[in-house]
Amino acid sequence: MKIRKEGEIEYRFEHPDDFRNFVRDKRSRKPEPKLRSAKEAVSRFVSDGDYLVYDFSSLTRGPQSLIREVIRQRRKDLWIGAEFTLHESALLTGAGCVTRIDVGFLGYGGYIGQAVCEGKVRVYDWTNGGLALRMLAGARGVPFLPTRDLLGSDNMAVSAAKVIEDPYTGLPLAAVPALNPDVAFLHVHQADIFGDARIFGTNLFALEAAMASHRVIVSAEEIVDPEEFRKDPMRTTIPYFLVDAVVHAPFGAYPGAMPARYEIDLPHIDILNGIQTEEQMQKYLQETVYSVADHEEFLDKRVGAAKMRELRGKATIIEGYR
Amino acid sequence: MKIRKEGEIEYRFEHPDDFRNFVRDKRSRKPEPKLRSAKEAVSRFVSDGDYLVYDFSSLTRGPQSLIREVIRQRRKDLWIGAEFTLHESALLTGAGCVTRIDVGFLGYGGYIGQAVCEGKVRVYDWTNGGLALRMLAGARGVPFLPTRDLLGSDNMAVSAAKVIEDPYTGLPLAAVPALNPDVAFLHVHQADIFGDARIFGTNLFALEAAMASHRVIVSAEEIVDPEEFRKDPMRTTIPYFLVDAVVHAPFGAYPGAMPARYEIDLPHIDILNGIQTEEQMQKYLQETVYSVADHEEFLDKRVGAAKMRELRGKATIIEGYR
Amino acid sequence: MTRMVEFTDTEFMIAQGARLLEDGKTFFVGWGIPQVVAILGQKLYVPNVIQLFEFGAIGPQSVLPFVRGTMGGPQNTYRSLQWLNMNWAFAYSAAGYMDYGMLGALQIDPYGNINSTFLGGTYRTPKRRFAGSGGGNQVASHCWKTIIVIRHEGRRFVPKVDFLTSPGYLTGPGAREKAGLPAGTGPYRVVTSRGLFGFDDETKRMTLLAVLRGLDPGEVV
Amino acid sequence: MTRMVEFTDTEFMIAQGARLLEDGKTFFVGWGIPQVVAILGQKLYVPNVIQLFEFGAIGPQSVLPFVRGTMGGPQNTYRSLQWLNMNWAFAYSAAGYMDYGMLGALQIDPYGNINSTFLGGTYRTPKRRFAGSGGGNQVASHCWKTIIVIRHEGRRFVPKVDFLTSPGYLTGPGAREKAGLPAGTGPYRVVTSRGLFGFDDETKRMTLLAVLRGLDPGEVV
Repeated sequence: MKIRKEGEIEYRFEHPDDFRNFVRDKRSRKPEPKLRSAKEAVSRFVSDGDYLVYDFSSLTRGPQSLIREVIRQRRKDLWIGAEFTLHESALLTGAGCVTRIDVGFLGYGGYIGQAVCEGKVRVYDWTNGGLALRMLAGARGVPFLPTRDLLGSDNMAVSAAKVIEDPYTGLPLAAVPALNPDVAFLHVHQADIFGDARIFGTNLFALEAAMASHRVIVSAEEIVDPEEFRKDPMRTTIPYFLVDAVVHAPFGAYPGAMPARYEIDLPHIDILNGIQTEEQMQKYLQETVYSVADHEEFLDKRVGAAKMRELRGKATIIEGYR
Repeated sequence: MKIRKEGEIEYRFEHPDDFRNFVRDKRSRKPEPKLRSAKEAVSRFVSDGDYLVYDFSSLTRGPQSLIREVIRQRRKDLWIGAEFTLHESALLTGAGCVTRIDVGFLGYGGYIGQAVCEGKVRVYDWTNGGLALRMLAGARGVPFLPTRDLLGSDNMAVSAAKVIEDPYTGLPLAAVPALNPDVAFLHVHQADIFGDARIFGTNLFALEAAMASHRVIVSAEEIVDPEEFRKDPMRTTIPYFLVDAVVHAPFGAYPGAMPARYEIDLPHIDILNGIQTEEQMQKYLQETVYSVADHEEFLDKRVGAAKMRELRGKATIIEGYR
Repeated sequence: MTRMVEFTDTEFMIAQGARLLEDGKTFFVGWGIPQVVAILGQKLYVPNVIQLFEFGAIGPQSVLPFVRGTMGGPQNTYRSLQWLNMNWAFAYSAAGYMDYGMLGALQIDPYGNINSTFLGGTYRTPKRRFAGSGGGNQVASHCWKTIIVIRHEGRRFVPKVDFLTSPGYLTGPGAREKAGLPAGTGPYRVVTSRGLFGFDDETKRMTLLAVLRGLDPGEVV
Repeated sequence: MTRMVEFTDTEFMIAQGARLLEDGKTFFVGWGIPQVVAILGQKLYVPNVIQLFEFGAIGPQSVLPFVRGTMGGPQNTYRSLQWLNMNWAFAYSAAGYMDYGMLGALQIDPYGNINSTFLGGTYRTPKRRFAGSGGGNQVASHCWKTIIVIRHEGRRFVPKVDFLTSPGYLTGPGAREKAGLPAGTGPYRVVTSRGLFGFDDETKRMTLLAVLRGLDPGEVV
């Protein structure tokens, strides 16, 4: 049982031995080709009721093409954990995919706020630091980690964080439970067919999420030769044996930006920010998700070569992203 | 008071608020030139009775020139914390600098083993994982971190690790106390005059140690332009505001190897491994440390250009070290 | 003759906030207006300020144009000293390396407790739901001095916040320490569109420090 | 005719150990002889084994010449999948990603508890002091199956180890779990210069599996 209840509060928690058993029995260490279409990857590794995490946001390096595929496949009752869940939460809620959200930072626009007020979706406030630490605990195989924040705030009361006493000083500390999601989405700059992956720039909790999750789907702007990774091990963000599927997804972060590859599409973001009503939401989903077969058709028919060229041209800050 | 006693056991521990106060009041955030001679850096930042940590070992990227300077300045009553304390512990003990050692891995050669048996130096066994976790706790500003090892072993009994109960599962966990050393030595490939530093290859706990320590001395094979760091932030191991002094030390890891720069000097290592008696130890210290004024004279008179050329030539594995 | 320059409330807040930055110090910068304050401050007054962002950018020198609402894009990650991740970013603040934190807020109470989660109703059935903490809770918990930037509207200054998202002085003197938060930390300044507030050393309650020229204190408090 | 090849006890142990490696699995490799076993095994039998070292090398393909006694040098860090640090290395094992661990030992008891810290006397005044755990305690605690490589000498096989450095089955069935160690882990094989040992599923005590050809079990047990 991976969902715990404490009064009003539900939280995802798995005994570390149960997660370890899954890692031993179900995760392959063999270098096997894992290149899949988004359709295959999502249908195989994302089930109704799953707990889903992803790295970064709808504005920056978010796995937007994978999230659109989840919507296209009309997954139900997902629980998402997101430090920055910006438009993702609104779209997934509008599509009826999500019933619970651990945040983080919940935004934007009127739609998701309204959905929370109407009880369409339940939000649990863990804070960004709390979620990052839960993921680190999940990756380190410990059931909790302690921290000197959350204390004294109402986030303690609405999450399953607990106050514990430090055995060395007697200080009150906040303990947060490990998080071991069913599936993690990571959109990266480069990956090979086995799953080795590179992110350029900062990340929120990419390696933590890959280690702590049952399944990991990597979508990559570019597929590179596996030899590239062994030649430059300092640049590997995720090694292949943590990855279950690799999806080649150029412009996979669209309409958000992929640092040093393409800029954010602001007019499109303004449309997203403007979504207030159910009608506007369903119209947007119809146009951008349901009415196209896949990401390739989306780019071809809804974005277009000219726009992609324009956004690539706007990505003028390259320094350091390699 | 930074030393705690529990029966037979002594351990270094500082209340996280005390360490935070030091960081607020005594550590500068200003980009000031910090280039110092090893003599200046050690005399200013290493005092008798200090707790000293360093990253890696006498065989690989260890701060050997700084350790020789500590011996030359005849520091007393040092306590060292080292995951791999190989010849360092023997030399520092032989020179009468060290009275306590937290390990880790204690080696090599007969001398240090004999010194422990004779009670010349006290050893506390925390294990490598335990020391790395203590350092992470110190860097994260929490008084302890939990782990699922040490449990059931005699290391629990001879260190100040404690068994605690996990608030989520009731599992027994080992808690290790935060470690906030007085000073950390880090030998790096590149640094700038402000203290920004790069290590190529793996490290044991370089960033943890730099954040968790009161003072940080970086010795660098090469001094580079500060602009290099801002152009490539993914490659920064330590940012300047964690560093108190920068020492330019080519061959600073000698007789150990500096990955991709020079290989280990095996004949010299064999001499170190062969040290058994007090007489052999004092002879070695006289020749390699006391009889030379500084690292530059050591390289010039005791190593020599030909040997350095030879060791540079042997460093044929370059791939990935950049 | 003097030249007249018109400015909006928001511009005034941003300008005020930028003047509070101290050079050669570290600032943990929250999402939104604080980002703009930090950019302005670094360009005008404090070239050697070290900005830190929760998404892992250590010491960036942000460039314009700054894309509204973004965090973690190349613009405010540019020319960092170091690129890491969120757990490391909060390690810097938790270990005491962050001198200042700067946050926006929906509501604030006399002890500087911040609400950025919801307004009205209950947590489960709020009247209006907002972003929530993001990393604000960690910033307000860890940083030595927290600066809060907030619009000067009566409904934002309340005796009790609807939800305590990020801790101020909680219930008063000693309450932060009693809760286990790092000692010696807490709210430092509140910058509004009309004035500047501090906190009384004894009572830990907000006190007026300065008002916008042309207004009298009565219009501010 | 058959060709005679002489080998030393150590060479035999190394060869035996190398045959135990399983391809396509992960191995946490301890200091010393296990490093040599891993190199031999990867070159001879198991190209797709993923080696992991506590100093942060994930999946290296070590090259020769291997410098005796070194750990973390370029030779056994070469062509890694990823270079990290010690806390990350032990996260991989703690989270269950390490199928096998391989360690040397000074002493071993019937439950596979390992001593690598001291021999004789007491902890404070030992007769002989050795390296201690290094990362061996974490390897023996986290990895699913631990393989121990040890010289076959009577004084090394003892009813009770002088110091329990790295946990085997502790006092017997269920003891590891009771102590809080990850469930389902423990010693798997003991490779000596004369034979191969396993552990009884029921009693968790060491049992002889095979002996060096030419010896009879009496010479081994």
